[in-house]
Amino acid sequence: MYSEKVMDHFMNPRNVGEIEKADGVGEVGNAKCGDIMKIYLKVDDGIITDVKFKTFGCGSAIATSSMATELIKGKSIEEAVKLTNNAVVEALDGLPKPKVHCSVLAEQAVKAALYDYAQKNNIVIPGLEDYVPAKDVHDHHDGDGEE
Amino acid sequence: MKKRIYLDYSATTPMKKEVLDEMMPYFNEKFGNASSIHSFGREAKEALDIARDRIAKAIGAASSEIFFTGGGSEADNWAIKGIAFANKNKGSHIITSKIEHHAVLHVCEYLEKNGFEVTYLDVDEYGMIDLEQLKEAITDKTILISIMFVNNEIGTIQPIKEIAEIAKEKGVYFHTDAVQALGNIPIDVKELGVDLMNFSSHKIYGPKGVGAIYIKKGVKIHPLIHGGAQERKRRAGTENIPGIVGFGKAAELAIENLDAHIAHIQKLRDKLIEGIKNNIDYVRLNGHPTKRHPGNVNFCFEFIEGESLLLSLDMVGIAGSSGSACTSGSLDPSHVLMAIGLTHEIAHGSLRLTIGDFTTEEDIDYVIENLITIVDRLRQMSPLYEKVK
Amino acid sequence: MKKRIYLDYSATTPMKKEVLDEMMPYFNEKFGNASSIHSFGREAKEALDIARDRIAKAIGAASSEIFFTGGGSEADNWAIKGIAFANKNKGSHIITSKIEHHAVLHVCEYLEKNGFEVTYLDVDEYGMIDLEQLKEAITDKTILISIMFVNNEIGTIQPIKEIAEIAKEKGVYFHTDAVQALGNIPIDVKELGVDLMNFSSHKIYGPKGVGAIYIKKGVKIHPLIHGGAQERKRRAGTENIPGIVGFGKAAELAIENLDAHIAHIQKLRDKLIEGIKNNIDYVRLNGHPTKRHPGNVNFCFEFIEGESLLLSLDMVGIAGSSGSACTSGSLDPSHVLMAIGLTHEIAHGSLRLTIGDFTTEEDIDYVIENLITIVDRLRQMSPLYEKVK
Ligand SMILES: Cc1ncc(COP(=O)(O)O)c(C=O)c1O
Ligand SMILES: Cc1ncc(COP(=O)(O)O)c(C=O)c1O
Ligand code: FES
Ligand code: FES
Repeated sequence: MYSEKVMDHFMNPRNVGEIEKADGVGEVGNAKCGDIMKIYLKVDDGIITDVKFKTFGCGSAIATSSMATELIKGKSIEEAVKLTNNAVVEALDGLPKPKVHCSVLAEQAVKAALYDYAQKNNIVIPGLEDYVPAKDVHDHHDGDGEE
Repeated sequence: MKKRIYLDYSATTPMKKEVLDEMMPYFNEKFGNASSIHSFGREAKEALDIARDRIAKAIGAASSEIFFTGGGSEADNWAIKGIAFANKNKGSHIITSKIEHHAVLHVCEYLEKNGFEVTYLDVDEYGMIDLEQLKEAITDKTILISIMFVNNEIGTIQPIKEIAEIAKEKGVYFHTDAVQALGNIPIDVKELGVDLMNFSSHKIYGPKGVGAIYIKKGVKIHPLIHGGAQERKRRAGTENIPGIVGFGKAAELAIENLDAHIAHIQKLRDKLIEGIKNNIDYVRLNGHPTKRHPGNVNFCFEFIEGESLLLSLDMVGIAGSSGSACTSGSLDPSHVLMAIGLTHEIAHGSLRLTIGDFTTEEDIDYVIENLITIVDRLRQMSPLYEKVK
Repeated sequence: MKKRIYLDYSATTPMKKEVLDEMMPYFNEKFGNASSIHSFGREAKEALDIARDRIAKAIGAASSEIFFTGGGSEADNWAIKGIAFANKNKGSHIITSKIEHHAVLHVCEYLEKNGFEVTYLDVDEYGMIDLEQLKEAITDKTILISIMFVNNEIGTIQPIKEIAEIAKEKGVYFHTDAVQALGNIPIDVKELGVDLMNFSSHKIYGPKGVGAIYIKKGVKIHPLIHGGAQERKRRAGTENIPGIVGFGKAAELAIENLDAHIAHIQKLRDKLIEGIKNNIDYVRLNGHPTKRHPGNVNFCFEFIEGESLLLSLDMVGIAGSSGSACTSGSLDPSHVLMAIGLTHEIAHGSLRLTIGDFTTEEDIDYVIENLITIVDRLRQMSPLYEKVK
């Protein structure tokens, strides 16, 4: 069902935890329909020097959180904001179709954390000008059924 | 080889050796079509008759009241559509419950789109229907009540005899899906007084793709599968003789071993329930504490999600199932967990472990040990757990 | 041991050893439910995918267009009811032929009682439908044409491609029952242009109780068996993995060996036909002389009755079948023999012998030899024969 990479990131997730006094925190999702993802950022000089996550969700949700944090760690905030769910899926060697939405959540969690950082520091990050923090971004489980 | 512990006996069971042995000659020696009048056909027909007798005996029915199908779902569809279409001149109202198997619920929904009206009874926090609500739901137009015997997710056992009495009093047909009941609790259709009852072979250590339905003599029902004259013209299709032979043997074994089987799985079930309750906090046992399938364990583990739990268990060789939305392939968590009043969050963390004849004490120890670690690891990752700590 | 010669391959076939070998691990080792996400479930799912690919490859379909069922009859019922109910807003007229299998005819009759109109096309003396009559029968209300590929009694092969072209031109769905065609003539659904085509495993040396249907992408159809999300939500029920695996293997073998298989049975068929024609008088070959199932022999022997013939053959170890009223369990002889214009008397003396991979030249010699004696013996007893002598 899942690729080896997904299982690796699920069983040995990178960057699990919290950052005390984080520079940016983003929480997305809705326990009502699925998962909750929370991302903590430490930013120095516009560079993400540390990132942690906590996730309540399925294997795919945990693996995409882990991969997303890996992909933005050490990057500038401008680069991090460009992270797409497709990039996360690709880095994980793919996800089953009904699980792709979990990766959208990962992208949204990163954006939410960056937005929080921008708010706290009174800056505008290119690409986030029109960002509206939405908690319920979880268009859940449109499986491949036909009926 | 890696340790592999199967705790998903309510999903399906391995076939017993005696069952396979019994089936073997029918694949390419006694392979005839039971409708043929030559010797190959007669061999097949004899085997068919014996299997039918065995199923009949297992539930206290007459052999002529047993019809073989291609599985439990086909039998559910047949019972409900067959009664609905054959009796629509009498009425168009059906009563069922919110916790039925999808093979009942989705048929009812289909009938709703085709001129029938369906009442879905509530259940209480333990998954029990309310007999008073049932009585009130019955109208002049009611033609069928369909309430399952034993729930496949939470294991709750319904008061079938009482329901049958109410149905009889009101002159309404009563069907019960006994797929999870056969081989796990004693069944006597005459004593229970039901009109239709269906079974599935692969849940009782028999082959997959075979089921049966008890249709009480005199019940007015249409076929679901029209065609040849098999099954007394009620269910067409060349009979799956090896499958039917295996099912018959499995039913015979199930009845012979019923007491020992129940004692064995119940002991392990209770050990697993206690092990979880005593070692992990924020858990909730789903289903009825006593009126319960002897091998069913169903817990919610707060703050974590079922699929993650299943995958983690699978990594240490333990096979279970979950009613979490993430494993359901649909928007919502299990309709059964919703019906007993769980919130989406809580339902998300559900785990069903179902015990069978091949489960051992050591298996249970191994499961408890691993479950403790896994639940803890997943909770450490959970933003929800953080808050309660 | 007594000699036993099986010449009823169109009724059912013995399973091939390779098929059974392929199935064996799935009974009690890899026994998981294909819907489960743990390792037991994944093993089952993989086997299911491979089997589906094999069936798809055997008929030139995409794997996503193949759905497994509990047999050929279920698939016929599904095709016809499924199309009828899903498209009744477009029309309520169905066209079929008088020589279809009962799994098609009885469904059509059932639909007639439920608001549909059905045209039953005639066939000529060889069992062929008339394409002009078909064209004329199509109206604005026609939603489905269902014409079988190869007739199970007399072996006649219909012009499927031509029918498909007519159906396409008129925008009507076309279903063909290919239960007797698979493994006996080459099939390519895309080249033929059909919308639905169904199969049965036990007719091609696979296990009983398994079938499949090809549903072209985009075809609007309702499920027959509602419930779980199996088969892409179109056919509920725990998948019969061993059965499906066996069917997949049987289809693979059938395609690999197709030419050799056809050559083998056709040679024996022609030998048997000649042997009967040259040695017994007052006989009539039923079905088409050339557009014919390569293993089908169907004769009427005047002045005698089919059941007596079958019983006598059975006594010398030969297994065949008959369309005689006396074997049909109903008042009338086979509807197929009636449709090709036989009188009741003639139809009474019908014998179908169907040849398969395990049939030998010696078997055929033995059959001819015995048939001569048996027919003669029965005719000596017949008051009808007396008159012509
Ligand atoms: C042409 C035809 N259609 C349908 C069927 C039914 O298939 P099954 O016996 O698998 O239900 C048969 C055989 O019985 C057949 O010969
Ligand atoms: C209660 C219940 N009913 C019906 C079914 C369907 O049976 P089958 O899988 O044989 O179609 C199942 C199992 O899947 C079940 O647990
Ligand atoms: S969190 Fe529900 S599917 Fe991923
Ligand atoms: S003569 Fe006896 S059944 Fe036809």
